Formats: sequence, structure tokens, C-alpha cells
Amino acid sequence: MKFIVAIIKPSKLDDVREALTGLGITGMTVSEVKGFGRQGGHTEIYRGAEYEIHFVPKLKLEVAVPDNVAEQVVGAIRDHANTGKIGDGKIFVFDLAQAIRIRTGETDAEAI
Amino acid sequence: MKFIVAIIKPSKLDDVREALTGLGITGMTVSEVKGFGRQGGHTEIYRGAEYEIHFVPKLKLEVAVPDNVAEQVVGAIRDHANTGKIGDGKIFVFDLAQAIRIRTGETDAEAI
Amino acid sequence: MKFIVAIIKPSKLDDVREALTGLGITGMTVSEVKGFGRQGGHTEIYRGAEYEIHFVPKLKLEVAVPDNVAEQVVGAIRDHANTGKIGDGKIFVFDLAQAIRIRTGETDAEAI
Amino acid sequence: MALPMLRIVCGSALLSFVLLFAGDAAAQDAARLNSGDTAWIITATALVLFMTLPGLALFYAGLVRSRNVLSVLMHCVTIACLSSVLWLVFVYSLAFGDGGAANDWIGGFGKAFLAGAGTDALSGTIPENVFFMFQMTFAIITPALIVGAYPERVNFVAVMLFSSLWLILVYAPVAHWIWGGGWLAKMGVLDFAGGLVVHLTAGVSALVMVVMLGARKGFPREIMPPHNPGMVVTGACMLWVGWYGFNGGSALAASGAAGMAITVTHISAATASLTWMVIEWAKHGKPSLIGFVTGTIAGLATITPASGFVGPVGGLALGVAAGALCYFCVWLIKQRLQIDDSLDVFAVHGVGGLLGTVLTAFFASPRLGGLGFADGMNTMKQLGAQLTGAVAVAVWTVVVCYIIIKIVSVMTPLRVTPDDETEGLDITTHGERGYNL
Amino acid sequence: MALPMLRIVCGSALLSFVLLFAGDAAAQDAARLNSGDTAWIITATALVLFMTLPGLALFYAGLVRSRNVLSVLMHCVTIACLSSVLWLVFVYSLAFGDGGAANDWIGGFGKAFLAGAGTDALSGTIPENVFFMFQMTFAIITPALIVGAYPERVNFVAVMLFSSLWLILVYAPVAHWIWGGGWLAKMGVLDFAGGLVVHLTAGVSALVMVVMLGARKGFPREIMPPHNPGMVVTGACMLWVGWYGFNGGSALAASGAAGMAITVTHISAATASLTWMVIEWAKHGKPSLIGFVTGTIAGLATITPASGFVGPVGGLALGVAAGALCYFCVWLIKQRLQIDDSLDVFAVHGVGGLLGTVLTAFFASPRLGGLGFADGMNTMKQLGAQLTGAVAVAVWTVVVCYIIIKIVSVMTPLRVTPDDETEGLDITTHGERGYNL
Amino acid sequence: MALPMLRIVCGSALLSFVLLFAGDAAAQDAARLNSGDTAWIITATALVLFMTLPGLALFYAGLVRSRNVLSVLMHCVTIACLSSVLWLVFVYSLAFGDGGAANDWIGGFGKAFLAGAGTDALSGTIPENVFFMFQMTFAIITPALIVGAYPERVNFVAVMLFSSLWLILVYAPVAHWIWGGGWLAKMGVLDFAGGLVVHLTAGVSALVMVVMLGARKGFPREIMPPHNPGMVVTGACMLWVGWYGFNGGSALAASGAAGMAITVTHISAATASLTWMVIEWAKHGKPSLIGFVTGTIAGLATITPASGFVGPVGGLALGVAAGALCYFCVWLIKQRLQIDDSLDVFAVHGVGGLLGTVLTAFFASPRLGGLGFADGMNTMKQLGAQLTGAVAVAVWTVVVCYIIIKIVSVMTPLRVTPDDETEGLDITTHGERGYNL
Ligand SMILES: Nc1ncnc2c1ncn2[C@@H]1O[C@H](COP(=O)(O)OP(=O)(O)O)[C@@H](O)[C@H]1O
Ligand SMILES: Nc1ncnc2c1ncn2[C@@H]1O[C@H](COP(=O)(O)OP(=O)(O)O)[C@@H](O)[C@H]1O
Ligand SMILES: Nc1ncnc2c1ncn2[C@@H]1O[C@H](COP(=O)(O)OP(=O)(O)O)[C@@H](O)[C@H]1O
Repeated sequence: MKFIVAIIKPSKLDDVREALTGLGITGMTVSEVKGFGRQGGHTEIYRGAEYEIHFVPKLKLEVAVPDNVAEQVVGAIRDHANTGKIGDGKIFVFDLAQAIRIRTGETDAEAI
Repeated sequence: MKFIVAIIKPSKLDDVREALTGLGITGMTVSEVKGFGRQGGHTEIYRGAEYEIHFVPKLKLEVAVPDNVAEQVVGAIRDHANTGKIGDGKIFVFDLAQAIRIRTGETDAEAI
Repeated sequence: MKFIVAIIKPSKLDDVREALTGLGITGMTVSEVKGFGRQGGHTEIYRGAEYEIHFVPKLKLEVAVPDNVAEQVVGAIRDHANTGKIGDGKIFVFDLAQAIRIRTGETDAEAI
Repeated sequence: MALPMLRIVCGSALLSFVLLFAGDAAAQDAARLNSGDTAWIITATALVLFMTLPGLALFYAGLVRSRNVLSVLMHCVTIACLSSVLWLVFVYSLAFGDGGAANDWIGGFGKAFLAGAGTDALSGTIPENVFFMFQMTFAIITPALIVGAYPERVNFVAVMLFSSLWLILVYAPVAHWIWGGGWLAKMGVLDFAGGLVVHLTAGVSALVMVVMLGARKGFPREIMPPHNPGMVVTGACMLWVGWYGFNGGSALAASGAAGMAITVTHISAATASLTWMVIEWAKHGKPSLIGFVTGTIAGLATITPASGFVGPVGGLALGVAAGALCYFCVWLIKQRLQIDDSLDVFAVHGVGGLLGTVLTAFFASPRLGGLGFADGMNTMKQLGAQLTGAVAVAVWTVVVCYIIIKIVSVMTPLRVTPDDETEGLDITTHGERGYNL
Repeated sequence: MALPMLRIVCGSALLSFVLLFAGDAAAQDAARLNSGDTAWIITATALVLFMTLPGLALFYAGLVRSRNVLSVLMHCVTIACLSSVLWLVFVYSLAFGDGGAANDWIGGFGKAFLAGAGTDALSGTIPENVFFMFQMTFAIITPALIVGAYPERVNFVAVMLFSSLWLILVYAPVAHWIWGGGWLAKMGVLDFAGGLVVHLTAGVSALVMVVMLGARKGFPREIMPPHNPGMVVTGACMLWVGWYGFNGGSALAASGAAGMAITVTHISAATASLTWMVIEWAKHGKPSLIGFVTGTIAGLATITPASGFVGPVGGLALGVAAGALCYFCVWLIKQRLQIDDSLDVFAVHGVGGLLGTVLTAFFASPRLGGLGFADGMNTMKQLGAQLTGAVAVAVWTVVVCYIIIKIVSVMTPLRVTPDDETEGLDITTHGERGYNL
Repeated sequence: MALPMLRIVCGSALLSFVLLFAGDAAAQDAARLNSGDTAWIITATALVLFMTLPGLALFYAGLVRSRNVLSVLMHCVTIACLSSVLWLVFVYSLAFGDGGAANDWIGGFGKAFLAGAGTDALSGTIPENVFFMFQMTFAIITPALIVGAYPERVNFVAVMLFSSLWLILVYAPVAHWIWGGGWLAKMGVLDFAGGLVVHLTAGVSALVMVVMLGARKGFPREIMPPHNPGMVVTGACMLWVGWYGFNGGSALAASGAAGMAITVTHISAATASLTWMVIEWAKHGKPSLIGFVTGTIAGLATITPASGFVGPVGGLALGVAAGALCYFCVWLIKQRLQIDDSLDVFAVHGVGGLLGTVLTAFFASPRLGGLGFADGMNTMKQLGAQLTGAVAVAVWTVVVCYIIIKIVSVMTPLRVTPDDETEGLDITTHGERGYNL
């Protein structure tokens, strides 16, 4: 199994989620993160001073998948999270040693 | 070493934490995430319209453990995060290449 | 490639980020987490009662790096996140199977 | 019955003015400062300012997504300041000054910069500067109400231009027609505290604005629940409390007329809230807080024109009607017609103001517990006047609004870019973020 | 001394009523509208409404967990609306109307729907509709105070049924006994602005409710610190400011009596806050903000019955006593007896109201800087009256509350399901979430 | 012109006092309670209390980082309570009591505990206890303004000691000099509602405090944008509304003078806000909300001393001057001189108060639309008086502040430890966290 972590733009979540659902992926986990990268941040103003804010709000998507669909999933994320602009994010793929569904105790492919 | 990631229901954190403490686990890290899965979300109402909210608030528990207790820890999480209802969550187990305690520089088994 | 996860004190983020930038690391991802560990939490007061709060606010830093700089990065984090006090946090190192830059589709070393 | 009637009707800004210049005995008697009346109207002025700052600002800001919360607050405070300055410079004069030959249509410039109104000048039993300030708070909140139509996508410069022109070209004339002794006042239109002048003008303008501006990106598919309902309720409560000044202050005296105005205002707010809750509960299985307080505002807007003329039973009835009709209109506009009047300005304020204006003709009747009509009027005649007023105000507002927005759109884009819209106006327009928790 | 005394005592709602119908010279003199008094009481009405909406609502909502914030706000606004409608329909009449032969116990239905109270009807020197509205705001806040007893687990339908029946069966009679010319009024019980009528009834009812409803899941083991202390303080400050209207308005005139009422009210709030802070600091090593403002509310509740009768020194003393005793009672009820009166309604309002009622007998004495007793009274006699009043009100409240809750529990469950409780009432009952930041 | 002039000047607290004891006909006439004036001043008292609680508290609390939000709120409420008690005990007496031979410099103890001020005692046309309360709210907000200088690092015990001593040693004498019939009052210094007494003292004290306390850790390198701009705006709006009571109430009557005071106050707030916005927009490319409302406060502080003396045009002009000068001074102090007056108390209040005091000499002139000078004064003479007053107040404040802080620093550390500063004062000093969402 693979565990795929994608850092994406918040506005792209809905597109990506729909694409993954289309591939038969039924579960995923999302969290809010702050990204530092080439994109740079933005400037905030406070009473006559400008502050450089380095971080950019991003979403982290985590999804565990069987080996055979991993490539497809990576491809789908790449295609649907893409805007062509700096800051689109990254996809990281890990080997997943084991997966368990808490409710049933099922493991691995059946668990995800 | 193993790195165990568990997605659980927020209300189960205290139980799980106590169970792990019982196994001699002294450290863990928790974050708030949103889960998409079989459980489905809920409906919110806003001025006469209903909105389907897809995500469900979950907690992500991360704990690094020596290989020999990994199975026990997985078992404890499975038992104590279980309510028998859809949405109880998943446990993912990774191989951990290295661990370092920042304060002392200790590594691996001594670090966790 | 390695994927380095560090749990650090929030006040140390700026130091660490600067140190990593010094090593030529151009990207990283940060999220807010709650840590349980030796450090213990703190006491909150509410109308004549004291509550033990177990968790401590921490930041989780995630950075993917080529194998050859991994050690340097770990060292830099260890040095710059260190205050010598309990609760300084941990560094976890994972093997990263694959990395993709969403914008360009570049992979692995070029992606990070 | 004539005398008490007169005293009640005096409550409306319009007639107290008419009386003031009529030179008859009653007016002469009135031409002494009454410190109690003055105390109440200064207080009412503070209450109505409080309705906008921060009441309405919070009410609206809580309803948008968190990335636009500051922009909505900014719209409200900016409009408040622009309107205040314009009001002093010449808009008060246009609305309440003497227009000479054109007085049926518009006031003159004689009172620009509050000229001639020293601290001793009176308006009825209160200092003219207090009357000026009280009316200014109405001129602040009315364009601010329209903010609810265009948040999350509008260009800030366009907001400023539109609101300023709107105050001059829509608000000033309509206020003059009805409260400044203009043609609708002479026709006997009853609008105690602004069903037409405030709520109908704002509601209709919202609709025109939205049609010309377009919907928010993703409307109606994307989920946009209010980011902070607690903020919405806080604002709604402040609006409710402030409305005592709005309607009660429109009596321009600390009197039983003011007392009755706040009574019916309060009762209408209560029944409209409960009505909305019951409908929503029946339809969706859950009574929501946002729905509840939307009902509150609907009830308050609806009673506004009627609040000096109806009795407690009228308050009850108008509240129920407001809750039901405004609920339906929110659904009609947003769900059915898919017009993105984002915070439902037309469905709540426009419809409420119109409803109250029409129902005044019925519930002012003593038979329905009302305080009675002016001499020579009855329900049918009054209804004619009310409808004439409503149509005239609506038509004027649509036409002038359209022209204003066309002019503004030549000077500056009406909308921000799609990218800025996605990122949110707080950062892109104002360089700030709403929450750094 | 008799005359000034009389004027002061007139301040209390009760006696001004008695005088009004007594037909003596003073009353006749009073039977003219005073615009200054009217201005102040309309303002006070707005201030007291502001105490509930949004003051109390925010105060309570900030104290619960974030998953229940909206439900608490909803309780407050719903109770406000229900109480307002009931007040108009017949509860005002029960409380302040003439009960004929039964007048010692309850008023009649003669003033239902504010019958006979046109805009000219007076109550003392103010329009009766203003008196009606002022008193209505008390009838709004009193059942809303009880909300603090049952949040995070109560069934919303039960809240509505309970609160409505409570207003009719507990509030109306007790208000009549003490302020409406009933038997406790005749006995000379002093309760200027509602130590018994408002705070004791609410506090005792909270206790009865909690005992019958049960504690929150996980109480007291699980951690439940307030989710938003800033919201709590905002609400507390609004309560403080609004209390000027509550106690100062109870003088029913813009006078030195009103001025003294706000003076002692303010001082008591200040000393109670500081007292609470000092105790907490000594016991826990840290002065908390939530503790501080809890002391504020304790000081305000405690001075309420006394505020028309004591002087500044009384204000100081009552504040200190309030801070200390209420602190102890919070600990006693929550920690020691483990009764989950979740937001400490009994320990703060019940105990405060009782304490102030008792201490009035002492600090009304001119020797302790007070404004003196009615003719024929002294500290001991007054103490007897005060205790009789307190016991009667407490017993009535316990018995009737018990019956009401039994009835309600037959009609609908008192609590939500454990699952809904875990998930939070905001989503499960109202379909909304408190924060979408 | 003498008579109307006199009436206007009466508005200032000072002269009404002088008149009161002068025993002339006008004073005798004034020596009857006016219920309308009383209604307004009680209301104004509530409004000014509302400025601090929760207005200023929220304004300041939103500007700091989220880990210190509660500590700022705590500072404000604690200072409010301490000041209230001290005011009653003897500070009111020092400020407004008769100082006998020393009366040029300080009042006496004759009015300690409000001695001799029964409910019948009058101050002008209002009860003395109402005057006492109105002035108390000024004594609450003034030390609370200084809170903005030292947040995020100050030791809470030091705040309490400093603020208490400050009220006694800085506020009381300065208030006496200018409003209590002291030497500056005799010299004819015009300070309607506290440009010197309130804003200059607070601003100068802030500067002294910061210089002695030191900057926040990381200043100015580390990013410290306000954690909750919505909270800041809410507070600013409450300050704005409350300022009607502050300036309008300082007329001590419900009159055209009060009406003019709120008129110019409002206009100045509006133009200062817009001015700040325009400057910021030009310089940084974006108009920020925090900047906008900072302009609002600058405009309000600046008009304060002038608000009883200038006309609408003065209001416009002072607002523009306030927006521009205070903007520049924020930059000067924070960016250029790198003095960590964290929330810009000196640049906004100190500079604003001074600016308004100076400009009063010009804009009080009828030629600039003002209400005129006292007999025998003209612009130049008045300017001399104003500058003398400003210098005297500033020097006294600097010297006494320095001594107070030295004394306090002997008794307790001024700052928390660096670790506590990093972790935030909410947890380390008060044992609470601002947000548990
Ligand atoms: N080496 C890295 N390790 C972890 N996260 C990274 C790394 N580099 C970039 N990121 C994440 O990816 C996001 C996008 O990266 P950025 O360099 O801004 O744009 P792009 O991926 O288009 O070149 C960053 O905001 C950060 O969250
Ligand atoms: N393939 C997956 N990858 C990552 N997280 C997942 C995956 N499937 C489910 N999850 C997480 O587990 C949670 C529970 O899954 P769900 O399908 O709702 O219930 P259950 O595990 O009981 O079948 C989800 O909310 C999501 O956070
Ligand atoms: N076994 C573990 N797995 C995951 N995270 C851990 C583990 N042990 C500690 N942590 C994280 O590291 C943080 C610091 O650990 P702690 O034991 O408090 O101090 P130290 O690392 O200095 O001994 C914790 O707050 C927690 O977030």
C-alpha cells in the first residue's frame, strides 16, 4: 500500500476530492497547514508598517491506497490541483506498512 | 521503530491516551483534521437552504514506538477508539528510519 | 529522499526556518499540533476549580529533502530548536518513495 | 379625537416640521426646548448610530466567509463616514431644507454645513442640531444596509462611489418627498421611521446592484454558511436594541407616542422571530439561530413605517406577516430565482419595508387597535397613498440606481478579479486577515 | 424626615403604584407626564433589553464549550421573544393589573393586550406603555438567567415550554406580590429592582432544574473550561452597563434617587469583582478574568434589591460580601456538592439576590449610610419582612418549578440523547456550527 | 453676545461649578433639578462606562497577539474597579471638592465617600451623585487608556499599583486644575471634555511608562499583527458611540450645546478616519481597517477638548488634522524612534489631545464657525492659555509618572520573565487561554 500526502491550494480541494471519488477512493483526511516555498507570502499592513507574512495557507490531503491505484491517484491529484501558478504544491508518496480499520479490525487493502 | 498514525473520533482521545499511557507510552502528538469517508457529513441550514457538509471533525494521533510494542499500541488504539459505529477511523503504520530527541540529541529508541 | 518531521516549540519556528533556508532548503510545511509528553501541560483556573490541561501547543514541521542533505537538515533543526528544556520536541525521519511538484509534474529531487 | 390624533401624528418627522412653520398656537407652544425630549433624541441618535456601528457591521460580517469579514466591516465604517460628511456638507439640506419652488421634489442648499443652525435653533422641541444628528444616523444606516447585496466580490472603490452618489441622488430626494415636506408628504403617505425612505430604497437598490454586479463565484453550488453565527447574533441584538432609538426616536419626543412605538417595534421583532423559527423548523426539521435572527430583522424592518400608527395588536400581526413573507422571499430570490443578493437585503428589508407600509393602512385603523388616521383619511384612501408612495419610491430607486451603477462602472471595475475573489477581499483589498488566533 | 423619605421610597416600583392610586395630593401632582423621567425610563428599557440581548447571551455563550455556543444564544433569544409575547398577552396584567379580591395574590386580566393603555395613559410621571416596556425587559431577563443551569444537554423544546410556564406561574405571581401591590408589598418587603423577584426566583429555579435534569455527561471529571473568555467579558461588561438601567430605571424617574441607585450599583460591582479576584489569587495563585467578572455579576445581583435604599458605604459593603459569599457558594455547589448548575446561576444570582435582600435591612439604616426605612420600620422589623419575603418566594418557586418540570417532562424529554450531547447541540439541535474560521 | 456665550461655556464642567457657587441669579435659577438634563447625564454616564467596558477593552485586546488577549481585558476591568473605589473614597473629593487655601492646586477631602451628597444635593441642574458618576467614568477610562502602552509584557501587580497611584497623583490634581476650579481654570484654559485632563495625561504617561519598561521581546523585528481586527473594530465603534456621552455629556445638559458637541465629535471622527485611510492607501497601496479605526479614535481624541467650543467646520478641520498628524506620529514613534508604545497611546491620544487643545484657540473663533470665546479672550490670548495648560500638564505628568514608576519598580518587577512573555500573559499570569474553539 501507499500513503499519499499532497499539499494543495485550499481552493482546489473540491476538485481533487471529486476526482478521487471518481477513482473509487472513498476516504481521505484533510488538514490545514501553512506552506513556506517559492510562492512567497503576502504583505500585511498595520498602522503604517508593512509586515511580510511568509506562510501561505495550504491544505494537506492524506490518502492511503492499494499499490495498484497509487499512480492513478497521484496523477489525478496532479491534474486537478494544478493551476499552473507557483504554489500549486507537492505530492509525497510513502510506503505504508499496515492499515487497520478501527471499527472492524479489518486490515490493509480491506481497511482503506 | 514504527510510526503509528491513527485517525479517531475526537471524543475518544481521552480513552486512547489513557490506554497508551498504560502501555508505558509517554509521548504522542495530536492534531485536528477533517475526515471524508463512509460516515458522510451532516446537513447545515442557512436561511431556508440546506448544505451538505462533507467533512467530519476527527483527531489525528501520531506516536513513534519501538518495533516490539507496535502491535500492542495498535491493538490498544483499536480497542479504545472503537465505538462500533461508522467513522471510527483508521490506523496507519509506517517504518520510521530515525528518531531524535531535540533536547538531548538522543536517537531512536532512547528518543521516543 | 528523506521526509523529515519535526515537532518543535512554536517560538522556535523562525530560528529553524532561517537555519534551513541557510542550507538551501526552499520549501517546508508547518502545522499546529498538540503535544503530550514529559513536559506536562499547565493548570487552568475556572471559577474556583483547577483543571490540568495535558496538551502543549507545538508546531509540526515537514520537509522533504534529498538523501545527501538529510543529516545536515536534522542537525540544523536539532541545533536551532534546542532550548535545553523539557519539551523541545522530536525529529522523525522517513524514507520518501516519491515526490512530485504539482505545477510542473517534476519528480523527486527536482520536485523538492 | 382630532387633538390626540394630531399629537400622535406629530411624532412623524414630517408633520412636526409642517407644524413648526405653520405658525399656529400649537407650534408656538412647541417652540421651546424640552430637555426631556432632547435627552431622549440625543440618546436615540446614539442608539441608531450603534445600529450601524457596530450592529449592522457585525450582523453582516458574521454572515460572510472568514476571508471577507474585514472587508464587510470596512464597507460599513467607510459608508458611515462618507455619509456623515456628505450629510453635513449638503445632503441634510437637500432632504430637510426648504426647496423653494422645487420643494415638492427636493430641498435647497440653505442648510448646507448646518448654516444658520446655532446651538439655539430649534426643530420642534429639540435643538435643530439634535434633529440633524438624529436624521444623520438614518442617512448612515440606509446605504450601509445595501452592503449586504454585494459582499465577497465587490471592488471597494466602487462601494465608495456608489454609496456617495446613492445618498445624494436616491436618499436625499426620497427623504424629502416623505419627511421633508415633499409631494408624498402632502399626499399623506405615512412612513413613521422609514419603511419607504430606508428599507424599500435599500432593498430595491440591493436588487439592482446584484443584477448588474453578478453573483459570487460558485453561487449557488458552493457551500457558504456564515463563518461566525455568534457575531451575527451579536449584531442582530444590537440592531434590535438600537431600533428603539430608530422607531421610538422618530416620535421626536419622550412621550407616550415614543413608548407605543417601542412597544409595537419590540412585539413585531418577537413575533417575526418566532414565526421564522416555526416555519424553518417545520420545513427543515431544525430551528436555526441565523434563521431566528433573520426573522428578528424582518420584523423590525416591517414595523418601521407603521410604528407610530399601530397598536400592540398591529405589532403582533405585522411580526407574523413579516416572518412568513420574508422567509418566503428569501427562498424565492436566492433559491428559486438564483439571484445572489448575498445577505438577503431585498427579501428582508425591501419586502419588509413594503409590507409594513401597506399594512399601515389597515392597522392604523382604530378598529384593529391602531391610533387612527389623519383627518379625512380612511383605510382605503390611506392604502392608495401608501401604494403610490411605494411605487414612486421603487421606480425612482431602480432608475437612479441603474444610472449610478453605470456611471460607477465607467470609472472603476465593479468587481475584483476572480483570483482576488478566491483569495478573499481581506488580504487582497485591505492587506489584513480576519483571525490570527 | 418623613417627606424626603417618602420621595426616596417612591423610587421603588411598588410604592409609586400605591401612591398613584391613593389619590392624595402628591399623586395628583405626579399625574402629569414628565418628559425627563420618560426619556430616562425609555433609555433604561433599552439598557435592560441590552442586558439580555446580547449581554447575558454572550456572557453565558462564552462559558460553554464551542460546540454548544449557538444553542445557548438561541435559548436566550427565544426566551426573550416568548416572554415578550406572553407579557403583552396577559402576564403584565397578572403582575401589575388589579386582581380585585385576589389582589393580594395575583393581578387580573384587565390589562391583557395592554387594554385601556392608550398613548395618553400614565403610570406615575411616565406613560404606562413605557412602564409596561420597562417591566417587560425584566420579564425577559429573569427566565433567561435560568439558561445558565441547563446548557449543553437540555432539549430545546423543554426550554421553551419550561420558560413560558415559568413566566406565568412563578414570575407573574411573585412580581405581583412584591411590585404589584400584593401581600409582600403590603408587608413592607423592600426589593428595589429584583433581588427576590428576579435573582432569587431564577437562582432557586436553576437549582430545581439541575436536580431534575441531571449533570452534563462527564461532569465533574472532564475538563470544561469556557471556550471564549473574551465573549464572557464582553457580555459581563454589557450586563454592567445595562444594570444602570435595571437599578437606576427602577427609580422610575430621572432623579437623585436614580443617581444614587447607579452609584451604589457601580460600587458594589467594583468591590465584588476585586474581592473575588483577591480570594482566587490567594487560593490558586492566579487572578483569573472569568473569576473577576463572575464577581462583577455577583456584586450586581446582590446590590439589586438594595439599590434604592442604601448609600455608597452600603454599596462597598454589599460588594465585598457578595464577592466572598458567592465565591464560596460556587465552590460549595459545584465542587463540594457536585451539583452541575453549569454556569452557577444559584451560587451567583440566587445567593446574591438573597444576600442583598437581607443586607438591605441593615444598610438601609441611616446609621450605615442608608436612605432610611419607611415610617414605622426599623432594622429588625425590616429584617423580618425581608426574610418572610425570601422564604415565601423560595418556597413558591421550588414547588411550582417542580410541578412545571414534571409537566414538561411528560410532554417532551428534558435532555437530548447522549450522542447528541457529545456531538454538541449546535449541530444536532440547530443544524449550525459556531465557528467556521 | 455675552449671554448666549455664557450659556455655552456653562457646558464645561468647570464653569457650571463656578457658577454654582457664585450665588448669582443664573446659578439660583440653575439650582433646580431638571429631569431632562438628569436623564441625559445618567445616559451619558452609561455611555462613557460603555466606552471602557467593553469598548476600549475590546479595542485594545484585539490589537495584541492571541496569547495576551485576556490579560489586556483584565487590565481594563481591574483598572475600572480600582478607579471606581478610589474615586468614591477620596479622589472625587480631591478633584472636585473644595481645597480651601490650596484650591488652586488640589481639592480637599470634604467630599470623601460622597459625604454630604444625599439624593437631594444638586450640581447645577442635575443631582450631585449623577455628576459624581459621570466624572467617575472619566476617571475609569483615563488610566485604562494607558494600558495600550505596556501590554504583552507588563507585570499585573505593577499595573494595579501604577494605575492607582496615577489616579491619585496625576489625574486628581490635573482634573482639579482644569475642571475643579484650579489655577488653569482661572487662567481660562478651555478643555471641554478632556483633551488635557484625559488624553494628554494618558498619552504622556504611556510614553514615560514605555521608556522605563522597555519594548516587547522581538520588537520591532518580529511580526505582531493584531490577532482579531473584528474585535478592534467592535471596540472602536463602541468608543465612537460612547463618545457621544463623553463629549455630549460634558455639556451637563440636554441642550443645543450637547447637540453641537455630538455633531462636531461625530464629524471629526468621520473625517479623521477618511484622512487616515487616504494616507495609508497612498503610501501602502491598501486601505486597512485597523488604520481606518485608528483614525477614528484619533479624530475623537482630538475633538474632545474642542467639542463645546467649535462648530461643524471646526469638526471637519480638526478631523483632517487629527488623521494626518496622528498617522505621522505613529510612524515617528514606532518606526522611526522605535519606541514600543505598543498600541500607540501617545501618538493617538497624547498627540490628538494636544492638537485639539491648541486648535481650540483657533476654531472657537466665530470667524471659523466656532461658538466664540469667553469675555475678554481672543485667539491669541486663548492660545497662550491653552499652551500654558498643555505644558503644565505634560510636565507634571512626566515628573509624577517617573516617580510613581520608580516607586512601583521597587515594590514589584515591572515586567514578567522572558519565558512568561513568550508563553503569553493569559496562561502565565491569569491561568486561562483566550480561545478554546
Ligand atoms: N521540501 C518541501 N517539503 C515539504 N513541503 C514543501 C517542500 N517544498 C514545498 N513544500 C510545500 O509546497 C508548497 C508549494 O511550494 P512552492 O515552492 O510555493 O510552489 P511550487 O510547488 O509551485 O514550486 C509550499 O507552500 C509548502 O507547503
Ligand atoms: N483511504 C484513506 N486514507 C486516509 N484517511 C482515510 C481513508 N479512509 C478513511 N480515512 C479517514 O478515516 C475516517 C473514518 O473513515 P470512514 O470511512 O468514515 O469510517 P470507517 O473507518 O468506520 O469505515 C475518515 O473520516 C477519514 O478521516
Ligand atoms: N513517541 C512520540 N511520538 C510522537 N510524538 C512524540 C513522542 N514523544 C514526544 N512526542 C512529541 O514531542 C513533544 C516533546 O516531548 P516531551 O517528552 O515533552 O519533551 P522532550 O522531547 O524534551 O523529552 C511532545 O509534546 C510531543 O508532541
